[in-house]
Amino acid sequence: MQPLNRLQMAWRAAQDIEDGMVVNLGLGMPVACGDYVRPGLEVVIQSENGVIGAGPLADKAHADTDLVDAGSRRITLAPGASIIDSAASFAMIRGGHVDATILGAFEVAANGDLANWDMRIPNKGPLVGGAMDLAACAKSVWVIMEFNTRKGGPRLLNRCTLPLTAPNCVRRIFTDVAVVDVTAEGFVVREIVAGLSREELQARSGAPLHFASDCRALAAPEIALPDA
Amino acid sequence: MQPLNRLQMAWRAAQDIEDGMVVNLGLGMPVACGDYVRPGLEVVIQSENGVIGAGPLADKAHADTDLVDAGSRRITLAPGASIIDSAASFAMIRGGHVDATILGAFEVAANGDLANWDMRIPNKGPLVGGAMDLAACAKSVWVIMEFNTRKGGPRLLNRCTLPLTAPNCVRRIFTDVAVVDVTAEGFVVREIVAGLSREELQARSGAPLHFASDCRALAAPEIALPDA
Amino acid sequence: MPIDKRVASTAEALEGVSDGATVLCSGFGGAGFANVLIRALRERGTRNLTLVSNSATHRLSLTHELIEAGLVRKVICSAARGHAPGLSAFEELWKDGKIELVVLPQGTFAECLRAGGAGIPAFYTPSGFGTELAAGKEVRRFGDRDYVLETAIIGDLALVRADVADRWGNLSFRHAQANFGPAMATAAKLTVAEVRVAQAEPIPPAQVQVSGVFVNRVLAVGG
Amino acid sequence: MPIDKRVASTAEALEGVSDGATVLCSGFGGAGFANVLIRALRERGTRNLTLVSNSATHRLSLTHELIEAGLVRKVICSAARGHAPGLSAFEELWKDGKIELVVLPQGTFAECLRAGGAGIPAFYTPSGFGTELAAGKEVRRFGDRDYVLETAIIGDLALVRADVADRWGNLSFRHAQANFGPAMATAAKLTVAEVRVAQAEPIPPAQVQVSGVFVNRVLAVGG
Repeated sequence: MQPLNRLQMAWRAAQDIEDGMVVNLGLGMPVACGDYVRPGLEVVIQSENGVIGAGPLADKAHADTDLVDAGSRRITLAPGASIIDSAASFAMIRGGHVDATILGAFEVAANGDLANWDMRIPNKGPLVGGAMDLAACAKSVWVIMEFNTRKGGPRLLNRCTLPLTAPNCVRRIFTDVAVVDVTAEGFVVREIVAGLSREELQARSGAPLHFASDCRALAAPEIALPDA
Repeated sequence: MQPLNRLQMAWRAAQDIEDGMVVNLGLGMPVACGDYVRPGLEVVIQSENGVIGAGPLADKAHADTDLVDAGSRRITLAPGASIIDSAASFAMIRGGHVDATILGAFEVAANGDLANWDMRIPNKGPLVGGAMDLAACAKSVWVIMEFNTRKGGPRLLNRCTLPLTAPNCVRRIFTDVAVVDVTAEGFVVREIVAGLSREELQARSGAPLHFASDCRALAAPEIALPDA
Repeated sequence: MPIDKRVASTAEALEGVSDGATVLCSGFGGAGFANVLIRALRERGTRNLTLVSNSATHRLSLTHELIEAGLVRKVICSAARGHAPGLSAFEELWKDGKIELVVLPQGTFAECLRAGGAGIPAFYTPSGFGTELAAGKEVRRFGDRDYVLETAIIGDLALVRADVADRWGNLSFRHAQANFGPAMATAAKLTVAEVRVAQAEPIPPAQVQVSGVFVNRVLAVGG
Repeated sequence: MPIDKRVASTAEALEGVSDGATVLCSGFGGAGFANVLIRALRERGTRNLTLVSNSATHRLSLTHELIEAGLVRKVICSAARGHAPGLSAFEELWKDGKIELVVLPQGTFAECLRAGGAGIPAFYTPSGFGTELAAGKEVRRFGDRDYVLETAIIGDLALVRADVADRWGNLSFRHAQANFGPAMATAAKLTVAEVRVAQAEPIPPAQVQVSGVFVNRVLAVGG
């Protein structure tokens, strides 16, 4: 069994981005989805600091501290881009004008509750940022996260144990070993990595898993991690 | 006794505009105040359709249907002007960023209540426009109106008889025969036209008038009405 | 596929608009009326409309044609007074109870649209407090002042006039042409812009006044 | 007199700012921090401040100097986590109960400022509903959704970074430098902008991003 690496997870999530979508990509794995949008599609990457139409990272010669995305990365603008202020950017997000947001997460519950902002590290300050607005207001909320914690504990749960980002918001979860939808019936596995049985996956989950009648193999092309 | 004509009333009101003020001028007499700002002052004329820094009327050669003020008049821009959309313009007004608005009126009450939008003409539709926002939210609300109705009835009243634009908002009233402040004690006459006695003015008022200890003569230079 | 929101005809621009739609029409004082689209909507005969327009009666807006054609069942505006001493088409219908009217202070009107586009279902405003326009509305005190609760306006369709559009639907305006257009563009499920020029090349980022994210279709109608 | 909001020194820029002030500081992700003014405020020693800044701990913002100098009694932000595994100056003070903290979702943070400048005392938002950030806040249902009531933020002082100002106080920004600046400029009793260039000639109207109506003083700091 070969779980997807972090870039492969981003690749898999990016395959679900449809032509013409307005997409907001969270820090970490999600932001890498921008590199794997299917060829021939044109999408609008919304960055909550007001960049509407974020392009690839700037090379050294063009890096500009005034042209950054929500992750403080120095970026370029895509053709057709514009820049608005933060109040207008969150008006866009809150008003439901972002088709999909792809967020990192710590935990997702079977009712779609999302916990992605507070791991309860003693005395470390809270880091909410724009996650609550995105989770509550994007038309579709997708999550990229490993299926299990580093210690092997479950991240798919009946109820989140960590503080919520928003209730009932997650639609789809892209993990290293499965793609899981959140439905009215709970978790439904759409794709599972080859070599992992349904029983093994269930054993690693903190909540019941249903399996789609057309459940397929989760596969991604080889993508090397930069530090690998 | 020579009452001020309409342009003289606008002139008199304009004398109270101070250097650097942001001023919104209502339709009719108020808008003429723009022509009589004291020489050497620089003020910002805010028009609620979003023109911040309205200049004089455009001459025929430069008139542009896309560059209009709140009265649909084709205008120019003053140096330092900018243009915002209506939601932003009323955010500016409602947020208290307009120092003074000068409005026409039908009635003002001794507590500062203003009625300027509905004369109750049968079956004619209501015309509120931006008056309620301006009256409720400008830092100072000044009124220009004749002291009496065409039929000789009072416009300064204990209570307005017409529907209100905003309660407790008017600070100063510029009329053809007097300049009147609205204070916690009610109407206080600051200026009265030569040849009109205090008793005569009181007789023409629908509410008690106090007279300022330094009550002066109301005077304006000769200004011919365009159709005179 | 490359994003391209340009359409070639008014029929394409208004495709899918249904009877009963709430239609937001921009424009103020002669600037920013999407009159080509408004006339096309009238010719289409879409009826039972709720018309959201700052003025129900502005001479230079063809919204009066929608009203005269009997296609409008309700008007939300800040101004509904005809210019002539006699009664306007709107006023005649209103007098006879054939058209419903909601009047808002102009700033509240604009803010309700901005709220509709910004995911704010309701907000408090000082404007209109103590007037008959606040009758029946919730009032609440914050600090030493009283405020009126107002709720968002969301349209099925916005018809907006701008100067230049690009294929992404980005818009820029001339002078005071914007007025209610930017707020309305954000507040409708389907936003259609009529523009002087609809170009393939992007509008330079600093000149974009309405992001194409808010705009579904653009129709070039010339000068 | 000609309007001229340009000042020549940080002392003049901050004149009249009092202990206990609520200070709005713009900036996000390295862009738009008014670091010359923030450092001047620290050197001035104005204390007991409420700091309103999206991040309490961003490395590129000198707001951390205000915190380290013990001048801040309360922080309102959307992010307060230090970057290092150990505790930041802010986190040390917070742990010891020496600094008060209010955390808002970033969109709510921005909208509270926009509301403060726009005369809206309070509004409802879906963001944060059902989370601990909504604890103790009024919740209300509109349609089929629950919303949280949030109240406006108004500052005594806003410190905003822009690219160009003119003598009227109009501002234009480079790229993503605007972020919280426009909303903060509207929401403070005294708004001071630090800019690369402060010019006598007007910024062309279509390039003005913050009207000078909202700006009291501008200080050119170069680069």
